[in-house]
Amino acid sequence: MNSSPVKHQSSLGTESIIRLSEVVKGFAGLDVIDGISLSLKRGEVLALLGPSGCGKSTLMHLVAGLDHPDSGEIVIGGELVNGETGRVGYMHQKDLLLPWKRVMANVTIPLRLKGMSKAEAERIAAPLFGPFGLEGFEEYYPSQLSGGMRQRAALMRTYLYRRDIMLLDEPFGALDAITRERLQDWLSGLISALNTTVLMVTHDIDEAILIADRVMVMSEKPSRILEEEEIPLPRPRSREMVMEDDFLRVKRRIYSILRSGGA
Amino acid sequence: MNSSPVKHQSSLGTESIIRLSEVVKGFAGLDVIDGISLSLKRGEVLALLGPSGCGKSTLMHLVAGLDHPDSGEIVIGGELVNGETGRVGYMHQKDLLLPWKRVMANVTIPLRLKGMSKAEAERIAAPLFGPFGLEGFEEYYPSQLSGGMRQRAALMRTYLYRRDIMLLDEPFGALDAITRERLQDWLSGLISALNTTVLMVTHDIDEAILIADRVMVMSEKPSRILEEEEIPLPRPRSREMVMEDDFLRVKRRIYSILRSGGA
Amino acid sequence: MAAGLLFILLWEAFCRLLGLAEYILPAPSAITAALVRQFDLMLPHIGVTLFTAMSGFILSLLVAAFFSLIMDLFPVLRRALYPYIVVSQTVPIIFIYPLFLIWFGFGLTAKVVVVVLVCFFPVAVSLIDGLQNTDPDLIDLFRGMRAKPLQIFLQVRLPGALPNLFSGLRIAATYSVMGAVIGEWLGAQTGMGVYMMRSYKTFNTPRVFAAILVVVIVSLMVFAAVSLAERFFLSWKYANLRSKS
Amino acid sequence: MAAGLLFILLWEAFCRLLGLAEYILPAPSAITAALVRQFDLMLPHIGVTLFTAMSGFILSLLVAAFFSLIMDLFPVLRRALYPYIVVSQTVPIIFIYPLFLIWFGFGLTAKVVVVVLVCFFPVAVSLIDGLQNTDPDLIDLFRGMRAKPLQIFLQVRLPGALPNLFSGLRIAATYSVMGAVIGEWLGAQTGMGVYMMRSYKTFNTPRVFAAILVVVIVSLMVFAAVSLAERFFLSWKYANLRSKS
Amino acid sequence: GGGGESSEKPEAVTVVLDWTINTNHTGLYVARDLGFFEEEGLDVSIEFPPETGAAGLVLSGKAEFAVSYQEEVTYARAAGNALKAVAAVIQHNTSGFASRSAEDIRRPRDFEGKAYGGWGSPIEEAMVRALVEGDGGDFSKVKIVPIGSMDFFAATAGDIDFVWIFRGWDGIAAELKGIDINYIPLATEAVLDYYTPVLIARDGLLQENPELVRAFISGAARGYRYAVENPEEAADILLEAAPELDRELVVASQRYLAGEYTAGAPCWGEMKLEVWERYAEWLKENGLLEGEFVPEAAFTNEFLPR
Ligand SMILES: Nc1ncnc2c1ncn2[C@@H]1O[C@H](COP(=O)(O)OP(=O)(O)OP(=O)(O)O)[C@@H](O)[C@H]1O
Ligand SMILES: Nc1ncnc2c1ncn2[C@@H]1O[C@H](COP(=O)(O)OP(=O)(O)OP(=O)(O)O)[C@@H](O)[C@H]1O
Ligand SMILES: [Mg+2]
Ligand SMILES: [Mg+2]
Repeated sequence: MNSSPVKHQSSLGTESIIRLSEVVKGFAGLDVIDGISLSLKRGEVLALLGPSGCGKSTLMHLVAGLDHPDSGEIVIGGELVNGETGRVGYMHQKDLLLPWKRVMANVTIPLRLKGMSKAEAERIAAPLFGPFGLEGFEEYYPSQLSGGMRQRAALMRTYLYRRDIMLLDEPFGALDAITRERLQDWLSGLISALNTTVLMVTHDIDEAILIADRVMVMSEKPSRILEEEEIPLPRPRSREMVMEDDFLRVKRRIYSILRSGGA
Repeated sequence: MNSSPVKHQSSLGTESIIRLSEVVKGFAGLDVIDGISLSLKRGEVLALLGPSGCGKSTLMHLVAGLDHPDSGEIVIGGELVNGETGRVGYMHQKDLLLPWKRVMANVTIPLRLKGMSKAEAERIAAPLFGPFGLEGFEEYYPSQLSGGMRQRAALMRTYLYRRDIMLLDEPFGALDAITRERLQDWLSGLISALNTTVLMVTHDIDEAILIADRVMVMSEKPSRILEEEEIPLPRPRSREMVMEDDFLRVKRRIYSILRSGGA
Repeated sequence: MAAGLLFILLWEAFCRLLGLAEYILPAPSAITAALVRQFDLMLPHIGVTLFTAMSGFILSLLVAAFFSLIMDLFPVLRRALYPYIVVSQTVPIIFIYPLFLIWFGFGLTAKVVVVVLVCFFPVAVSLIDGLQNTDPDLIDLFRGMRAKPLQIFLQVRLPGALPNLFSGLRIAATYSVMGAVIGEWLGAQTGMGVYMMRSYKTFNTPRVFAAILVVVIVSLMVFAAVSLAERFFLSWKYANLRSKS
Repeated sequence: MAAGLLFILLWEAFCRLLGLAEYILPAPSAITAALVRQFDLMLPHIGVTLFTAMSGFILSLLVAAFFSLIMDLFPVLRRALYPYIVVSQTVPIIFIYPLFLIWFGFGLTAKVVVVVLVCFFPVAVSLIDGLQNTDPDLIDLFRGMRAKPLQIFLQVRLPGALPNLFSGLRIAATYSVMGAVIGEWLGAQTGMGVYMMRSYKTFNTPRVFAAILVVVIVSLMVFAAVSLAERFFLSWKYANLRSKS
Repeated sequence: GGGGESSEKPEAVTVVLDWTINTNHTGLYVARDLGFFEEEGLDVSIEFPPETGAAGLVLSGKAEFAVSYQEEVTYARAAGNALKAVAAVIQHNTSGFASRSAEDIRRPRDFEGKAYGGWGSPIEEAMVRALVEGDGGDFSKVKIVPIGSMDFFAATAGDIDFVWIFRGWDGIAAELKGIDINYIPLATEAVLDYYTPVLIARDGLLQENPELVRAFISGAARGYRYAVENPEEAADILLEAAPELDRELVVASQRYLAGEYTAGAPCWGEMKLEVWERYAEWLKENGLLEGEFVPEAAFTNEFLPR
């Protein structure tokens, strides 16, 4: 839509669509999240980085309303939604496809849950199989797909539930470099075209820099935000940038934050 | 051991320790590997890259002797070993820890299978928990570990079986950037110290370039070797190289090969 | 198949060579002869037994589903009810059957209740185990999409418990016909249990064995039917296996 | 607990208000009285029944293990033997028990055989299902380390099948005591089945029900023992659960 | 008959048997199928008993009548249950101890050193003891082996030497199979000549609806008399109801029982007080009966057709 150097200054809304303040969460005897605040404006993409086990997925769970924070507030679209689900599309870290449903039936679950007829749901989903690289696999069972295809199906299901706000927990983890690249590009395009708000977790720093408007780095648990980095790169961002100076400067900074926080 | 620009010309043995010639493999009605030849010298590290589902794991299986090639020869240490196991340490793509054994019992399985007593096996394994980042978790069950820790345990088990020839199938897949970096460095050190021969699969091009002496890129299935690249970088390779020109040149080349072969 | 044939031949030889009396162990030839001669007479009995067994089997599925469901919904009830379900299997039916007759009368009902009592246990145990094993993350996925508890149950937990359920159903299917026979043996007008009892009490051992043979065959048919249903309902599992081999 | 108490109170009230004959359903008070008075007399019978049940239970585990093992090792045998295992469950024991007496004599053996016949089926079915479910990649891992087939079986497949096996063992435990009672009922010198038979033949219904009560309690104890063993052998599963809650 | 208003709708009556259908029950089937019950204004359905017997069903009112035996009635009354025997189906105890003739058991004393195969009930043991000791033998030399429901033929083919049988059924079956047996009737000891089987009803029914009881017994009596006079036809009626039974056995058994149903009694069904007294006394002596038992209350002849 817009290729000014720093996208969020122009096309992002001004009020925040997701806002967390001082969210705390622990499990029986284990402090996991130790007070995290963040906010996303409409159309913004925020990438979360942090050591394994620091509570990234736990935080996603809280934002999705699947769990109650021990304290703090989670506000989505201006409403306090602590423990309330349904406000976001949430792609879990595992693909969570139902093994007994074929791909078409799996991806249309959110539409069917909204009360749509089977025919209508399939009519809506059918044209998406191409862009998601699943054409021809509509009637396969998940077990007959490769890991990458399963992940794409899970992404498609999330997209069909809510495309305006999406939480993506390591969406491209099991993909090979090329497929990953293709989907990253596709997601970037989608985000700008639809003004989608995205909160994503990733372990891939290049991916974070390529897709996100901002990157937040979490500490070891009990975790806090170590640092927040705006990505000052123009959009659309091409793969070639990965080797450019601006990109590398950001990458080096993030690396050093991560290193400082990791144990 | 040695930091001359191109390590294999100096410290590698001259005869090949692993040699595949025209290996072909298919499954009921599906051609997967369509004639692959390669060879590794003692102490060499070869990284395999390729699209998801192209047959990388299948090839590892064949080299490990877990399956018979339909045709072709697999020679390890001068012996034809088609379908013969036990010549290599093989770390599978999944961690494959036994959920009912504690970490110590899991990693000492290979020693116990060789007939070693429990006490002796544990004596050998104990000092490795530090370097593998598992200290203090000896008596945990796998389900109590995070994904990254499980992967390290699986790597440790492989290492305890055979450290001279190792097949590693995406050994660092589920790790966060920092842990991954740490283990990559550790593996590099190990390889030079022990003159270990490594055949590894990875989706991370940086990782391939940092660790390997050579990179081979496979095509979509039925797969062949698209291209073979020597990595002309001096050792030890530091993390900082990732952003240097020599590194980026290699990376760009590999990307272009991958793109040309992908679909 | 071949093993079965060999077994029958050995049995026949055993009976003939040892000159075993019919009342100890009739030879397969004698059993077959009895079966052929008596088949018309058996037919209505077979029908009644099969009907009883099937009614009981289906009912036991419903009863097991009911118990599993409420035990699954209310963990308090699970701990409270489980012992009673175990108890129901340890009380010898012979002694409580008169109570069934008093409560349910002399008709079919009391026999069906026996079948239910015999069959619902393996079904309930396996269904409860199956429901317990649902991946909590799958439930979270559905909760996140605002699915109602019933939708989660029907679309996630129940389908996920089906493989376990079918293990139980196969055991129950095996028991169902025998359960009906026991019910009939305890007192009935018709059915294979009655037929066997009458043959037994008139010392016609070949007929008893012919009747056992029929019971076995009918049981195997019910078992096969459940296995077929399993293949149908769990086709995704077999699709998976097919692609692996 | 509270439900159980309520149930007993209702039962008592039911018997008193309707003036139900002892013949049909003795009141809990009458049963308790009989139990207290007869307990010394019952004790040796309880011992014998428990011994029979436990011998049969352990044997059935061995028999089930044997069948599961060979059916698992030789897929041909699996297809060939499965029907026979099903058949063994559909033959009414009452009618073939005389054969057992002829083959195994009037001693303990025939009763133990009845227990084995009743118990081995759920164990075998669940063990076979469990062994079938081994992750083939785990087997590959061990093959890659040159493990022998027996090592793979003992270290990978069997431990992996344990959760399933214990499902079956819990069912078998439930059946074991009742199996012993049936065996004794069909003819024995001592045991709770004999005690019941005698009480029943002398029309002492409260004693019969007191005996049933004892059988139920002993069964529950065996069941609890198996559940404890499960917690012990599958401690890794419970460790897992603990860390999740 | 008492309830003979044939214009009214017949009254539904249930009678429960004591065992698998056999020739002890012939009269009931004859009365049902030849319309004797119908003529009495009754619509009788015949049901089969649970393993634990039918007395409970009669007491609970689930059935009006049942086939039982003196022992059961005695115990039921001693335990305070209000039921009565209303007719003896057979006048004498036609059961006894049978052995293969090769065992050469000719008199109760010969039981010494032999193995008895039985249910393992204490009464059974007392009976064997009564016979052996009545004949001057030593009961401690008899081996008692519990064989449960194993039949005479299978049992005596093995280690068992003698078994308790019904003369009119197992005994006849042995004859038909050409197996020579020695048979020692229980009635050898007068005390063991008790009534088996008998028809029973609940005391309450006898008071509330004596007409119905009279009508039922009258129909049954006609049925048994018919069986006495026409054993072959009666056997056919029984076989019609249970074609699975062995025809030869039923016919032969029916011929034998024709002479036993009313043997020596003034009319079918009549019972003597002394038989009830004697047997209860014997049970008490052997410590097999507890509670108060009034023989006069345990049976009645008052509903028998005269
Ligand atoms: N339901 C739960 N009960 C108890 N502990 C939990 C639960 N969920 C998560 N944890 C613990 O909380 C911590 C954070 O887990 P989480 O999955 O959020 O980490 P993560 O940052 O997503 O890690 P990864 O990068 O490996 O996905 C871990 O130590 C984990 O064991
Ligand atoms: N045992 C098998 N039976 C049938 N097909 C198989 C079997 N193993 C692998 N395949 C098929 O062979 C192809 C290659 O699989 P493989 O696992 O080797 O891919 P890969 O390159 O390792 O992919 P990834 O990068 O996702 O790990 C796939 O299409 C897969 O479905
Ligand atoms: Mg996570
Ligand atoms: Mg792979």
